[in-house]
Amino acid sequence: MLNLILKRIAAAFFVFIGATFFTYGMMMFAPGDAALEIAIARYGGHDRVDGATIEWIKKKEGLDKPFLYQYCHWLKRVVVLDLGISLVREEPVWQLIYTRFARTFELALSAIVIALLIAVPIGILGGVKQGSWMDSMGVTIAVIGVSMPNYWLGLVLIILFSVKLKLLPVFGYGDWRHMVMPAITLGTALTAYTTRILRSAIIETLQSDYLIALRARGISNRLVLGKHILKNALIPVVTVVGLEFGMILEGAVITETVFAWPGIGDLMVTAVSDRDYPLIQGLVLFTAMVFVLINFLVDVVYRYLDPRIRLS
Amino acid sequence: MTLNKHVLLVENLVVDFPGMPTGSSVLRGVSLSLKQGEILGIVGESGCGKSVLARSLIRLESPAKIISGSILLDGQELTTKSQRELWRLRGRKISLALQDPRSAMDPIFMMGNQLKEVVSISHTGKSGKKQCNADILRKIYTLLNGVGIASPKERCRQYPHEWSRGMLQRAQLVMVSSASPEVLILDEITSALDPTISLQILDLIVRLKNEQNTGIILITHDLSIALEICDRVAVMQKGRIVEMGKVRKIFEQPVHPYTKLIVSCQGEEGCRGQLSEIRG
Amino acid sequence: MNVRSALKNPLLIAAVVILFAVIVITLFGSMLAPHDPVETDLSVRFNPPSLKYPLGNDSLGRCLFSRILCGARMSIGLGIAVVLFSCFLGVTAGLISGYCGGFVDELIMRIVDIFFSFPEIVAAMAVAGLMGPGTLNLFFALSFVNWTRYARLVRGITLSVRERDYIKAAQLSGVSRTVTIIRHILPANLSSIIVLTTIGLAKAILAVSALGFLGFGIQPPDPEWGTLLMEGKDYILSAPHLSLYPGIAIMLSVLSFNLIGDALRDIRSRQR
Amino acid sequence: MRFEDLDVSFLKIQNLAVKFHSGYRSFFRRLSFYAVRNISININRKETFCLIGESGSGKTTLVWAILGLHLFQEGRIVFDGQTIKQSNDPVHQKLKRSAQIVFQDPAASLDPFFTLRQSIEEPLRARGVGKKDRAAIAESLAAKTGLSYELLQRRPSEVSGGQNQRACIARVLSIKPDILFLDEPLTALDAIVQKQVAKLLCEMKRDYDLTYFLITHDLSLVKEIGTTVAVMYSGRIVEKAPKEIFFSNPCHPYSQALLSSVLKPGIWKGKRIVLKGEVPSPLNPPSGCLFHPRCFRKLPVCEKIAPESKTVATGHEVFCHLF
Repeated sequence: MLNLILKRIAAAFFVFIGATFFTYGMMMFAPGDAALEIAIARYGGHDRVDGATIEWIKKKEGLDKPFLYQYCHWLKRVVVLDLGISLVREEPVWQLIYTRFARTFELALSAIVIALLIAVPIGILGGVKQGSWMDSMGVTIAVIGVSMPNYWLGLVLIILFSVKLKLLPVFGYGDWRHMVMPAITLGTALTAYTTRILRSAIIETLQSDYLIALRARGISNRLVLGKHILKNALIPVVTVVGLEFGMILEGAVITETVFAWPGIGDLMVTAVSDRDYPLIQGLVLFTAMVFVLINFLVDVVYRYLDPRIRLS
Repeated sequence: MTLNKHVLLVENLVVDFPGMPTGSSVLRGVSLSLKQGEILGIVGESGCGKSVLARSLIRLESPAKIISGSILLDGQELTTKSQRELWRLRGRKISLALQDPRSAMDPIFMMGNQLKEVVSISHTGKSGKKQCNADILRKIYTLLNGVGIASPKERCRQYPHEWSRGMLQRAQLVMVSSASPEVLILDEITSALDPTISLQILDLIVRLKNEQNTGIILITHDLSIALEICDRVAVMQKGRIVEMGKVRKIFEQPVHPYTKLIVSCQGEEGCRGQLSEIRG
Repeated sequence: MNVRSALKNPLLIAAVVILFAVIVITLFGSMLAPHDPVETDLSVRFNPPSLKYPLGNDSLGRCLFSRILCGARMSIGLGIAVVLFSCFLGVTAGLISGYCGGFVDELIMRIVDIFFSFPEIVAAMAVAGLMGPGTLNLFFALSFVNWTRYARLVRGITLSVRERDYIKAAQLSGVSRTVTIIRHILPANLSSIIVLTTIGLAKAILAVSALGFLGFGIQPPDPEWGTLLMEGKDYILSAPHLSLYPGIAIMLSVLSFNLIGDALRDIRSRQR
Repeated sequence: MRFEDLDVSFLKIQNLAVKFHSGYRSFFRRLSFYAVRNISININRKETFCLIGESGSGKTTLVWAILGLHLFQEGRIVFDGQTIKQSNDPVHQKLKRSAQIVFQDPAASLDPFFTLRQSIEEPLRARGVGKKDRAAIAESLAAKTGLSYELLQRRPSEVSGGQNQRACIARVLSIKPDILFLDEPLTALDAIVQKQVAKLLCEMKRDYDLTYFLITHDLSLVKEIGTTVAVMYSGRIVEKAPKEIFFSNPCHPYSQALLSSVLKPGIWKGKRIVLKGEVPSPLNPPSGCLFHPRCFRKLPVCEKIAPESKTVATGHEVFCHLF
């Protein structure tokens, strides 16, 4: 059992290294000379930069060394969370990231709460009463929810609530009224996705053979539903939660841009438009790390729930 | 042997699949009776409706539907009972064991856990919860030893995929008979097993009949199994019982042509003669 | 829900009609457009929908309807290209790693894990940011994360099909490894790949237009649904219709692909 | 490639062993166990060698090792005078080209997307036979195995189990094998269809003078068409004998238990022998003779020493301390 956990950790570590290697590799494709860019950003303007300073930066940053050396040099700093200085904001990248991540997490949490409140009942009822009008209504709304581009939904909400009804502020970060629309925008796709997966998980579990055997042995319906079906249906749901975090991150990038919500997504957009390389690199690395961690946790929970694949 | 009372009486039971064309129902008027402490064998080729019959007797026949006919279990009419009332009957008065033992167990719960679920139905211990649990566990270990599963304590902590099919079938037998029901329906429980293992299971069935005096309906496609342990045999073809009677009589003087064919196929030279006109 | 009853479901019929319209617009969009999508006419700025301009005009007086028609070629076209490329790459990787097993399988799966840990849009933005926006960069950015989905699906199915008896029979009768993969294993995957491609297409269109909306997709002035929405966003107070209609176009096409994908999945699970 | 009858024993297997891995003891070292161990069999030309044993006894693993679908770690295989030292060496390729296999579940051994014609023609296609010849051979074989012409266009799901099995037999015969491995060919079929396919197998053996290697636990079939019988228990051979001797005088207790478990009349006369317990798990096999925990005629020595092969009569070997 122990060496299985070790194997899973080793695999996750390999993915971590791969992600860092890939992130750093992307820098190589950046057009223009990295040293020039850093020099311009630090000392302002093309005219104030001459050959000597570029050479000096190159040596200091070790940009003239072979790629692998630069990568290791950079990796050593990454491990101690020193992701360099943002070219535009002069603040340490890590500082920027985790302050902004707190706000994205707030938004994500509210979206998840909305998703669970709506998706769980509709998903389960849809699965149990398959084919009823309630179920087909749920399925249709879910498909529309998944297909709706969340930035368009954001704009529609703004038109509706801010422009026409003047109930909610158009954008910005402040009290709860600022959070309503972004949470709804981010939550819609999440709710639709969870409803679909939950419904198919319930349907699949209801068709398994052992249910008839359980009832034939006299096990009460309450126990069959409450214990057996629930835990078996939990397994596909766990994988969904893992994927949901991916959707949240993607949704956050857009929702935060539409509502100017100061989160990690918004930071990413500004970083990319400013061509702020260290910040882009830091953000991509951070999201990759969050993902590797979440996939690892989902894998551990999945193996805990399903003994059949525990040792595979 | 004292005249045992009839525990199960079925009067021309008709069962149909919704959406099927009328007139081609799965069961076309099946009638049978089962006395206490008797093993009734139901023999038929695959597709003759014996599994649907098994599920209908315990009212788990959905998606099929009972059209007409009555099922009297110890005086109570099952066809009119609601699902809630049926819960109390299943396991205590009548229970059903299925063919593939591996798909009769929930794959993600420990075997001990699943055994406890069933055994606690019939456990009438008055003492506190913790004490009650210990009694149930002890009862499970004795039951498992009784059916020949060694070191039951470790086995109970394992999962269904770690047990062999033979052991799972024994566990299923323990589960369905733990509350000593009056009627026990066994749907082809030896077909998925190897010969020596199924011999052990048949031996367990006979022991069960003698100890608990239960009425057992043994459903199989293999007449030789019926000949081995059944008291009476019913031969089924396309949803109807074509012949029913004492085992010796059915084997020595079959009346219905279909029974003759099945009986002849058992013998050594048997079917060679009529091979030509039966196309595969 | 087999094929016949599938067609009775009204929603699905609507989806097929929309799909047909989307394909027509994607192929012949520019010919159908009543006006030149790029020609500006400041006199009719922000006009609401009128007879001459069915969906009104944008900030520079360009006909919104023709811009949507021409934009389809970019949004849908690029989406299809991304899906086809990542499907091809993912299926090949999945087949090889599923059939060969052992070290090859482990290696490919780890690479898939690495790519899987980058969310699609974040990766695309990173590439757009580092290599500069543009259609080709966008295409590579979206594809190199998307192929992992196909690789995992095909590997799973190949692993289960590989154990079947008819594969062993083929191996024994001297059928070579590649022929076995192409003639036996690929057809077994086909129906699942079709389902995933249809739903993948819906996701790709959303991703392409999302990146357009963020400004990293196709650069103005050539029209793309996402960029149309971005332009409309700034004038949301005065001319809301500018951002409403492109959004509806995106949603309808994505909805039709999703519905058809679901229908295909139901039919496939009935056959199993 | 045809073989003259120069050497009577056509295929010799000398203490073959197959090991499987089952997870890891430490981070790298892998736990392995013997699925099949010291198997020695001689199969003569035009014989029906029957290997009987219950599921988990390693019958299929042994056949797959002989056919190179599994690697074997110990032992030799002598085929047509040449010895095969390790899996998939050149001689082994020759054996694989002249051997074929018929599986238990006919529907699973035919590609669901192929028509029966395509399945039958596949081995020929792999050997580069032209399109016309392939079609001709397929049609003649289909007729010979009792498949009507228009069935050839159908898919396996549209035809009965019996017809699928006939298509499998046709496919196998298309490349005229010398030895045919039958892995429980009849168990998945209905009683009446089983008789017909058994009859077909006998005819094919006569027409193509094949050697059969039949795996089954259906002893009445062995009694009808078998010539020599070997009994396998938990990866080891426990008894080998010609059919007549085996059915008249089975020596090993497990063989007797197997025979007594056949409920059909005409196989076992005496009282049924009901064994106790389960087949031991190969991960930690019991010491000495593997059958001793369940043996009803156990001797003290059985628990300590594994029995050697003892010849009770000509061609009749038993691995038991009772003799």
